[in-house]
Amino acid sequence: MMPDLGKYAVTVLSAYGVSLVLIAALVGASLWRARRVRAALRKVETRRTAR
Amino acid sequence: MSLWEYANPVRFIRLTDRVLPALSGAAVLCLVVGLVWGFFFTPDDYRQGSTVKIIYLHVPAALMAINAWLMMLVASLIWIVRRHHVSALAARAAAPVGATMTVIALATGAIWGQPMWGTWWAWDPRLTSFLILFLFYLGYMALWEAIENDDAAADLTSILCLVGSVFALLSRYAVNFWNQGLHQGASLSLDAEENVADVFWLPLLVCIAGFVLLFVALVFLRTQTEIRARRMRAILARERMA
Amino acid sequence: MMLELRDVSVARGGVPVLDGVGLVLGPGEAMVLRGPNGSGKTTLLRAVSGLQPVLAGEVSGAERVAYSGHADGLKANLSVAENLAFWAAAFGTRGIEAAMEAYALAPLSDRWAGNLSAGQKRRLGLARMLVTGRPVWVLDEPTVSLDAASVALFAAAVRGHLGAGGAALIATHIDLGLSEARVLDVAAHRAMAPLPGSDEAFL
Amino acid sequence: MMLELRDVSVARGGVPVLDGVGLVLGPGEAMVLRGPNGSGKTTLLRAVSGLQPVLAGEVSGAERVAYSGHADGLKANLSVAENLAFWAAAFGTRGIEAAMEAYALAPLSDRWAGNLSAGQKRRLGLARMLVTGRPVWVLDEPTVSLDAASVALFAAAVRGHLGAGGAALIATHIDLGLSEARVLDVAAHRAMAPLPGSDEAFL
Amino acid sequence: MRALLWRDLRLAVRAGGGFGLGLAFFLIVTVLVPFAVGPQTGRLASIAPGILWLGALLACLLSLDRIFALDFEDGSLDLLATAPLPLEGVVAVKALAHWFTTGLPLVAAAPALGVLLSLPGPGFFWLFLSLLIGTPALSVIGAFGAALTVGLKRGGLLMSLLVLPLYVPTLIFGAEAARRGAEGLAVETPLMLLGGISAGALALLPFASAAVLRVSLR
Amino acid sequence: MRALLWRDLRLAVRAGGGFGLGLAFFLIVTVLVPFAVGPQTGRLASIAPGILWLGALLACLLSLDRIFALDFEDGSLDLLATAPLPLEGVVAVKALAHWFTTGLPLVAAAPALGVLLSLPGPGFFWLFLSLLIGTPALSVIGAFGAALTVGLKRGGLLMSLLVLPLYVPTLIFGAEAARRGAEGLAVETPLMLLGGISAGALALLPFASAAVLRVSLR
Ligand code: HEM
Ligand SMILES: Nc1ncnc2c1ncn2[C@@H]1O[C@H](COP(=O)(O)OP(=O)(O)OP(=O)(O)O)[C@@H](O)[C@H]1O
Ligand SMILES: Nc1ncnc2c1ncn2[C@@H]1O[C@H](COP(=O)(O)OP(=O)(O)OP(=O)(O)O)[C@@H](O)[C@H]1O
Ligand SMILES: [Mg+2]
Ligand SMILES: [Mg+2]
Repeated sequence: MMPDLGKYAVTVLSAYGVSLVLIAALVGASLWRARRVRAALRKVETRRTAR
Repeated sequence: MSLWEYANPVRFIRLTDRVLPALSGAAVLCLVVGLVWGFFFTPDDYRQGSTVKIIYLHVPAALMAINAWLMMLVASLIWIVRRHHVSALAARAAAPVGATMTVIALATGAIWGQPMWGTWWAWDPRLTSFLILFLFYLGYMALWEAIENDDAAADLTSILCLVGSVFALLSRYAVNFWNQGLHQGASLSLDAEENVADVFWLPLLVCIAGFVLLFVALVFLRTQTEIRARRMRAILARERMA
Repeated sequence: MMLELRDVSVARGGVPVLDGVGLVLGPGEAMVLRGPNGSGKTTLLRAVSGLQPVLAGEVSGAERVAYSGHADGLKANLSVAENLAFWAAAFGTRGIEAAMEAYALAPLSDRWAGNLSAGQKRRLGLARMLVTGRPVWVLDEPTVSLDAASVALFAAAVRGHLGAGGAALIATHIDLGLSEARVLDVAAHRAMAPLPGSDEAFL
Repeated sequence: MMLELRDVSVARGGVPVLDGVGLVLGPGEAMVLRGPNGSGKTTLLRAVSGLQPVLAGEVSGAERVAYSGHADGLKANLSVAENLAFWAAAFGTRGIEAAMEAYALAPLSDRWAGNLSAGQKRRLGLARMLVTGRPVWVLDEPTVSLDAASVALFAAAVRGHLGAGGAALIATHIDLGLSEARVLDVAAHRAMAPLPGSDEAFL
Repeated sequence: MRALLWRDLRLAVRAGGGFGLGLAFFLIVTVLVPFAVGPQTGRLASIAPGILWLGALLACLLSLDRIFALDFEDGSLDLLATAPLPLEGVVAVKALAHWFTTGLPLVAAAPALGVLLSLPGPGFFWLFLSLLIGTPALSVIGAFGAALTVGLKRGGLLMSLLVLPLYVPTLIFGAEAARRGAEGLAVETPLMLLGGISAGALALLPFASAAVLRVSLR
Repeated sequence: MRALLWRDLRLAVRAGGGFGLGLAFFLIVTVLVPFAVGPQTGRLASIAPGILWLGALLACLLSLDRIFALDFEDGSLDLLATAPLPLEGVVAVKALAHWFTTGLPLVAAAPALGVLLSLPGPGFFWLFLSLLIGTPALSVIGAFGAALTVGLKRGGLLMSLLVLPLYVPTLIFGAEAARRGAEGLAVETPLMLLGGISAGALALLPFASAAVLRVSLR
């Protein structure tokens, strides 16, 4: 299955690894903050309408 | 309905909520297809060996790094001229995405440079101007963080974005003047003789599409978050007042 | 009419603090702003001076205003006379003697402003108003740190200014000895409803 | 006896300003310092707190003093509660609720200190005295920028402190509503003759 | 306007000798370089023009730090903004005062410091000229950065972060001109480009800075 | 004491991200060096350890600027001096907080920046180690300089002037160790001397700084 990367295996894999980790981190951080802010806003809004 | 209508925060959230699932689905699909295609099903280059596979990350990331800045520039202009809050927040939301793309381009380039040029880093104009672009991203984000008042922050950062764009362009020419490069020329142009062969070209296109979609989806999501955060601050401020 | 506010609303830090403030100051008139701490006096005065935009309403006469805030704008490394002379030049007037006289600053004239006591600094800050040549004085708690004699000097200076056809808008918590001044309590204008603020779009 | 000054002389910027000041504060006693601007009140209070040396005479009890000057020592980037908690920790006491209560700061507790109005900042600065746990309060113009309600809070806080056996030495130009306090006019102690100061050797 | 220039110059000269401090910083950095990179003459000579330009740039940057901040803190900036002076003029005058007190001394001192780093003979004149043309741009760009960060606590370092990337083109052309001069190559192109940057920055940036200041004062 | 450390760290992190700014300054100075001296790899490699040390030193210096000044301006220093904390401890804690927020990040980032300047392979470890040993000395020496200039307007630049000469021995031994390491020579002697300087500075300077502070507050 794995293609033969030859002598550059480490190079190619580390490039893919670094990039995918960075993208995952960016997406993860965005989603995490989105969820947190959404929840916080909901709390504030329910408190406001409750009054 | 003119385009400006979408600049209303509520309408923006409603609209993007509707398109976000499809958008992120398409982004993931393109990325997976493009990267899998590129990684598993393309041949090695006769000179660069398997390292060509890095191109599927490197080039789209590099393109998006520049395009993100352009998008921020446009959004800043819209804020300055029309004062649509959403565009200011969209610029803010795009900056970390652009910065990450710059880092990816730099990192994959550096990793690629090690076998190809025998060095991690060379002061090639293209590479150098990317580093400068990264510094601009850093400064822009730091300024947003440093100012409390949202409108003042939007004003100041958009002026910084304008001035910074001019200087980034100047730097690009200055760097070109300063050092001749090692880096590949633009081979995406359609007419050139030494165009990348079709086997590399098609998956690369898919990857670029994936990165563009990912960028748009992330900017939508992050802009929504910024809007919500801003709304929360506004409500809390009112409560404090009462 | 030297200064007029029509239905002015102002915000600080994105929060509306005052709403529907209206006032008219003619030549020779003084008005005292009162209101508890944090009610928005400073904010209103900054808006009147054109330092910050108003949320709603209109201010006419902002270009006639000389503003003096909580900070005195003194340079610690310039002498008292130099500080005053600079502001005279910046406002395109000349002659600082009258101002030095009015606040009994002559004996301090060669001292560096940084080496004055709190009340002396304040007196220098107030003397600045006299060299601006502007007809409307906007003063934010002018008598902070002043002793009784200096408060009297201040009251005399304001009276002189009013007598010469000027106007004054003064925020304060204590009695200035200006019995002729009208009083506006900003607490009555506290902003309650959400206003068309800068974050209106988000509410 | 909580604080005693015997024949104290103080200088500012190398110039002697006060001479032969003596006072004794016992538990539950308050004293108000009066005197025109530049007469040396701030200088005396700094000497009493041990921030600057006296030229002559003796101060006993400086280690019991909590000092509050013209500046409030607030960090703009810390919240009101954080500012207060820091000072409580620095002075080794705990619990800031009572202090917040006493100056009606509870509603502001999460605000950054930099975003308060002048009077609110001052209230926070005064609340700091309550968390020091020190028996002698030395206050330099504490009521600057305070509205009437806040001045009353301050007077109540001082009374409470005195009632608990503390003492207070307060420089002010305005009336604090502390009728029980003795008054010392520093103008009477103005330094006239050249004193044995640090530049004595050159005279 | 003239009064403002005078005041700023006077303050710079008085404030604990703010006048000479940029210069002294420049001197010290230049002196530290041989300690850091080692004393070999050839190596030093080859990096001398660049290091001198970099040193001048950093000295400029540091002294710029508080160009508006001090005025903001003591309330003068509020008062200046309500005075009948156009804010663009205020910014330009302040940048000019900064150049007089920092840029000009640096320009004058650079050749002397060149000796310490064994700058080759022909390099002296071109170093001097490129600094003379380039430092005004450093001052106005710096004033823009200072205006952006006025009123922020710890603005100093943030300002460096914002300003340094903006300095890149000036530095490249300036150092390139000095280096080429030292090596006896043609210097016209970089000098002309440097002049272009200076002229452009002088003409346009005060407007951006004034706009930024207005926002910061709100 | 612990509260003070926490407060200073919190302020550094909050105040517009003061935390990362020293780092950013370091990054930018490193990036500017090639623009100034030219892009030739060999030349850059030969000056890399020295320039990185110099850059770290400057970043440290600049961020140190307001270690006491901010506290002085808002009156906190007066209050701290009357609090039941020994002033020596206050100084030491403030220097420590400065090292945590500036020195440590610089140490961590230096190897990454070494790549940009083509630092030779073996140099990375020694650069890291010499910075790790040397930066604490930079923080305490800097705190001494900051104490000397507290209360002076425009003290920032004057402080640089006072502190830079004091930094010379640290810089010499630190850069020497990094340079020798990069060239594959023996590094023990300079490293030990560097360690000696750090230890001595840490042990003695807080007392001097506290004495100086007491005088400045008068
Ligand atoms: C670290 C640094 C690097 C950066 C910042 C960088 C930047 C860029 C950018 C901006 C592009 C897009 C340009 C365009 O399409 O016009 C690009 C494309 C490319 N880069 Fe790099 N690069 C780096 C290192 C490398 C290395 C080491 C190699 C390989 C030896 C490489 C090979 C390529 C190739 C083959 C392309 C595609 C060319 C094309 O689009 O026509 N890059 N790079
Ligand atoms: N920089 C700021 N950012 C955000 N909010 C602020 C800022 N400064 C003041 N505020 C808030 O705005 C409101 C109005 O403040 P303002 O300074 O106008 O009050 P003031 O009437 O002048 O009070 P004082 O008598 O205490 O001076 C207050 O609630 C205050 O907490
Ligand atoms: N930093 C300084 N250097 C030199 N002289 C000073 C300094 N600060 C104050 N002075 C002078 O010392 C004298 C006493 O000042 P001090 O501040 O003690 O007066 P004060 O009684 O507190 O006045 P105020 O009521 O105005 O606060 C004054 O004449 C003043 O001008
Ligand atoms: Mg006020
Ligand atoms: Mg006083």
